[in-house]
Amino acid sequence: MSLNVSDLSISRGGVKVLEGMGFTTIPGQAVIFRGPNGIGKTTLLRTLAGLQPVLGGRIEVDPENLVYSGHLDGLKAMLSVGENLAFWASVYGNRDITEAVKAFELNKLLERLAGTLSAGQKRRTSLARFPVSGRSIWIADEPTVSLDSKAANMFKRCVEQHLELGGMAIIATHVDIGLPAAIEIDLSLHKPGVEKMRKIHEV
Amino acid sequence: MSLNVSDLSISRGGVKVLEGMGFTTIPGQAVIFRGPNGIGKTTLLRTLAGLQPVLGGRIEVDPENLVYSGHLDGLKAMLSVGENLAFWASVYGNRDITEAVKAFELNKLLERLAGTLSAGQKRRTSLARFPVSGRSIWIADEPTVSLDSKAANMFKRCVEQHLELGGMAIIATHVDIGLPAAIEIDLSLHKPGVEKMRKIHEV
Amino acid sequence: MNSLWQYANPRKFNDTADKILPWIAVLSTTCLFTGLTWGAFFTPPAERFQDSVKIIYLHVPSAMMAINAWLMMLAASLIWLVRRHYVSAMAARAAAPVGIVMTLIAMVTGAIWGQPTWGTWWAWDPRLTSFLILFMFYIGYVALWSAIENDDIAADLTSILCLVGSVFAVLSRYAVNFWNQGLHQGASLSLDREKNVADVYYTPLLLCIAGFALVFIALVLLRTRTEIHARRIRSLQLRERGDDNA
Amino acid sequence: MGALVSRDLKLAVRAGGGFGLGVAFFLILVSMVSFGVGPQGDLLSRISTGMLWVGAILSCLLSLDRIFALDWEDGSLELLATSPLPLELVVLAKALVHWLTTGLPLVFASPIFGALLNLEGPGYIAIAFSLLVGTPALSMIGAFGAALTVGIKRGGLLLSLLVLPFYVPTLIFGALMARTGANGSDYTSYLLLLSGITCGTIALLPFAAAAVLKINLR
Amino acid sequence: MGALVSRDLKLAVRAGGGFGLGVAFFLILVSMVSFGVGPQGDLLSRISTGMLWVGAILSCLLSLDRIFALDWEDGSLELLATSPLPLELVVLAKALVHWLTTGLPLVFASPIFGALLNLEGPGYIAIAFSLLVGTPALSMIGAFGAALTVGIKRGGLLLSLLVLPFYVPTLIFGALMARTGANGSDYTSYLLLLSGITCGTIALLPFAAAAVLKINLR
Ligand code: HEM
Ligand SMILES: Nc1ncnc2c1ncn2[C@@H]1O[C@H](COP(=O)(O)OP(=O)(O)OP(=O)(O)O)[C@@H](O)[C@H]1O
Ligand SMILES: Nc1ncnc2c1ncn2[C@@H]1O[C@H](COP(=O)(O)OP(=O)(O)OP(=O)(O)O)[C@@H](O)[C@H]1O
Ligand SMILES: [Mg+2]
Ligand SMILES: [Mg+2]
Repeated sequence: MSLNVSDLSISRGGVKVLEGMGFTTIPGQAVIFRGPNGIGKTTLLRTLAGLQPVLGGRIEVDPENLVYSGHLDGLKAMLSVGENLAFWASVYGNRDITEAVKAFELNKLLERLAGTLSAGQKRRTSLARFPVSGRSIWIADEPTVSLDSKAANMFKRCVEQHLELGGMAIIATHVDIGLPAAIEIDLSLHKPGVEKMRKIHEV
Repeated sequence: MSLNVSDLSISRGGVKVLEGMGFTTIPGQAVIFRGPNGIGKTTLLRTLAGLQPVLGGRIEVDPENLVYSGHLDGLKAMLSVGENLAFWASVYGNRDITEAVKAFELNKLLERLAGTLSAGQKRRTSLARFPVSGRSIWIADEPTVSLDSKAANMFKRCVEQHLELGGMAIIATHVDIGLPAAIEIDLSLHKPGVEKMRKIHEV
Repeated sequence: MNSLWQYANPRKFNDTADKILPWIAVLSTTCLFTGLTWGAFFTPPAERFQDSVKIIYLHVPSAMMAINAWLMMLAASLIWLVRRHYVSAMAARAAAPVGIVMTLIAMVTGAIWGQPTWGTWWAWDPRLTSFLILFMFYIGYVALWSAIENDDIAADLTSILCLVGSVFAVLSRYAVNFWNQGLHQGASLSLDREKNVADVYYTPLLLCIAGFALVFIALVLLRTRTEIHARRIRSLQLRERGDDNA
Repeated sequence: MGALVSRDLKLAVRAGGGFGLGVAFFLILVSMVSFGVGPQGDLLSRISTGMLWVGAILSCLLSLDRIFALDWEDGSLELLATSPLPLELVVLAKALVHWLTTGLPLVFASPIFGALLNLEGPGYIAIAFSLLVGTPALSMIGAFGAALTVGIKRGGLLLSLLVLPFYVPTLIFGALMARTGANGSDYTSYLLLLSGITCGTIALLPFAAAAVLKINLR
Repeated sequence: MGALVSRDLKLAVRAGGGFGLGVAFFLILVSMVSFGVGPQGDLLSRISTGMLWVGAILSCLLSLDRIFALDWEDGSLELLATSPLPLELVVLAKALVHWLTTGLPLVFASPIFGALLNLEGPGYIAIAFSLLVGTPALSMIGAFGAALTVGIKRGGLLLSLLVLPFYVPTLIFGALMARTGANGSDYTSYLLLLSGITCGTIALLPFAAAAVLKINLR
């Protein structure tokens, strides 16, 4: 069930961007990655999701437990919000989208075509894919971009509830999401060549 | 030189989204629009920039003074950062991009193809178009999305400097940009049908 | 000698290439020079083709090399996909433009030959047609290489393209035979050569073929070496870039 | 996979790129050929089956870049690749939708367009039958090409360039089958060859395409 | 406008979609026609000028969606519309780049492809000349069509459908001019008509296209 990363190094575009990463997540635990622009947050999350090859080290996880969401929304402009969510639900073998709709207060938008939403409304719809997937490890890249404070709070509560039920969340962000119990990992410590001690973040 | 808006109403996708907007900006002044997702910030900024027709009311401004930047970055993936900026400079009749490069610390990225930048690096490049344009009224839609705190600060200082030199800035944002002297306008007050008094924001 | 794979080490490859390139260059020039002069000046004109027969010394070797270059790319692609040796990816990339040039030479000399003999620059003979198709595969391969920024991704994609493409190239050859079985221009010609002129034309032709093969090898070695250097420069630039990511 | 097929069909219909578009393009192409060649009936009749096949290939080509590019641009492809659906099935579903929206309508429309080009009597069934058997291969090969070029912005022309040589065997056997049929001869051998190609591509290319997609997503 | 032209040329070359691609597509198309129609030289020779023109139109079509769609997707078009550059000039620059990368290379390549289709002697100059005069109109009309469909995701097929009818006059006069030339007759009248169309489109369509773009940007 858990995610176990040891001595991971990753590269992007032929350049090593992070090295010596290690951490473990157990059910109920969230991990938050921080670090300046271009440090490698997106690359790391894509690697965890299995989209990119690892350069060195190991990632131990059952890919069946993962669900990933990146910088892009992945919404079909010509489908309604409800249809978008229902599609992802059936891809993940679920039927029910009502909980996700409630968590992100999408009921009023359900019939709207995704192409006619504002930036924040799109983001909300795309985040609703997490609960819809029914998977236990959520990987989210800057989830609260473009969200107003109310919507950011919806996301926070949704994650908290997921953690309570024994889920895990791995989030990269620049702003504060409001999960005080989460492990925060500063990726600047894992920049290749940084001399500072690289303690392995353990839970 | 200034921007004068009175009794403006605008619509998006056939629905009226804001009404009774009015404000004036004079040189050295910034205006910040706030409001929840979907209230109409993007629509308003696009209308000010002349991309959308007004439904009612007036916008008095010389379009020659405006420069607009939206949710999208408008970068060419196959051009380097320097080439991207140089292109926009020559469209706006300028030659010099060194100041903008300095303001957003892009010198190390200058030779990189824009397609190989991280989300925040792209955003920084796209914001550098403001100083490059040499125009006096900057219209920015959620400029600090994906930026780390250091880069957000670069933007803040760049705007401050622009204001000091007699420029104006009109910004829509969900997060705090750090311009205490700016006029903040809460767009929820201008939602059609909201009964509350609609005072005209004056400078 | 340990294993052939040691030459897949870029540095070792470069050293070896540096050593043997001059020899190959000298050898290929000798072969080509002897073969071409012999063929051009010291063979009798054929009864049906007059002097135009001499174009055979360019046409046949380049046609053979055009096909061999693709076969070499196929082998190199397989090696890259299975063993991940960088040199093989670069060699495949290096061979493609040489192959294009060889195909072009074969088609142009063929066209020049065709004008006096068949009375036309081009006919949809199965052999010529399959060469045209080969040419298209080459162009697609090179176009894909040059359209992709990232070297590793480009190497992976083009090697899969080369594999799948080879299957379809063979299929096309087969299909073209069905499509145009009526004309048979090529056959009468080769009969002609084997029956009447084999002895006189054969030795210089062999020399020319050897010369072309050596030129091909030399060019591929040279281009692979250049590619290795270019890659090294690129990776040095990238390493430098590693610091300014912030 | 069913969900993906029905979603993509829905999208194809809503985006105005549904079943009619390929047919309409085909129609216009056929008239272009008449304009270009001139109105001689006998000439048109001799080139009709060939032109119908070339037209089918072109209307396939023009819609190929929709197979993956949209999903790539809006990030859905990344999400699909991390979803429980195997990429091979994704490729198959995409090729199927492409065929349903492009190839299949052509099968039904081809006899009508044959009439525009003075096609001879027995040719009507032969052309429709050859298209029915051959167009699935076109969609499948096209999906492979689209997967190869998915990372390249607006690679439409490059995609056509890559894919067209792959279409040669299908085109040759398809057009031969239709031409033989139009002459009233027996076309079983071509039919067998054509179906062999179609089955082979459907059996093998999804794997190649999925591998290529994975590489492109890196 | 110069900056835009040079930027777009640079992009066309870097994206691997430079000058050669259209020509290569043209080449493949010509061979496709032969594969479809069969290898009979006399037949091919009779349809050669027409097919060359149809091929030119198709390789234009396949690259049309690059004219505005990329700039639309990444937001540059919005930024260009709010910039000091008038949209009419933007349209002109885009059409010019399209012609330089697609139409002009075809002019030079057409005689070679004529040889593949057994074109007759005097036809070589006539086909190249007719393409030189006619292709600018194709690019300009195409830019207008691209502006019309810019808001539609992957509207490639719809775009072709919209644009093809507009191409008919150019195609008819162009192909007539080339065919007359290949027969060794005098084609001045067709030349005049063709240049009339080209001049007219260049003079008027930029305004229409700019208006359409403004509407689409709303
Ligand atoms: C543009 C056109 C032509 C192309 C693409 C072409 C291509 C080829 C190819 C692929 C081969 C086979 C090489 C090999 O595997 O050994 C070949 C061989 C040959 N070609 Fe051509 N050819 C063309 C025109 C001609 C013409 C016009 C003639 C003479 C009239 C000609 C005479 C020959 C001869 C004599 C051989 C060697 C025969 C043999 O090894 O069986 N070719 N050509
Ligand atoms: N497609 C690409 N090709 C080559 N290099 C890339 C590519 N994408 C990103 N990079 C580089 O890799 C490094 C890591 O990028 P990444 O996107 O992971 O950063 P990030 O931490 O997510 O930044 P941000 O906070 O700006 O999103 C950066 O230096 C970036 O410039
Ligand atoms: N293309 C469109 N067609 C129709 N309606 C739209 C379109 N884009 C946005 N809308 C609707 O218009 C309203 C205003 O949208 P707008 O994008 O201006 O909001 P916003 O304040 O910028 O929101 P955000 O903070 O999420 O970016 C919203 O209700 C939105 O759903
Ligand atoms: Mg990122
Ligand atoms: Mg907005």
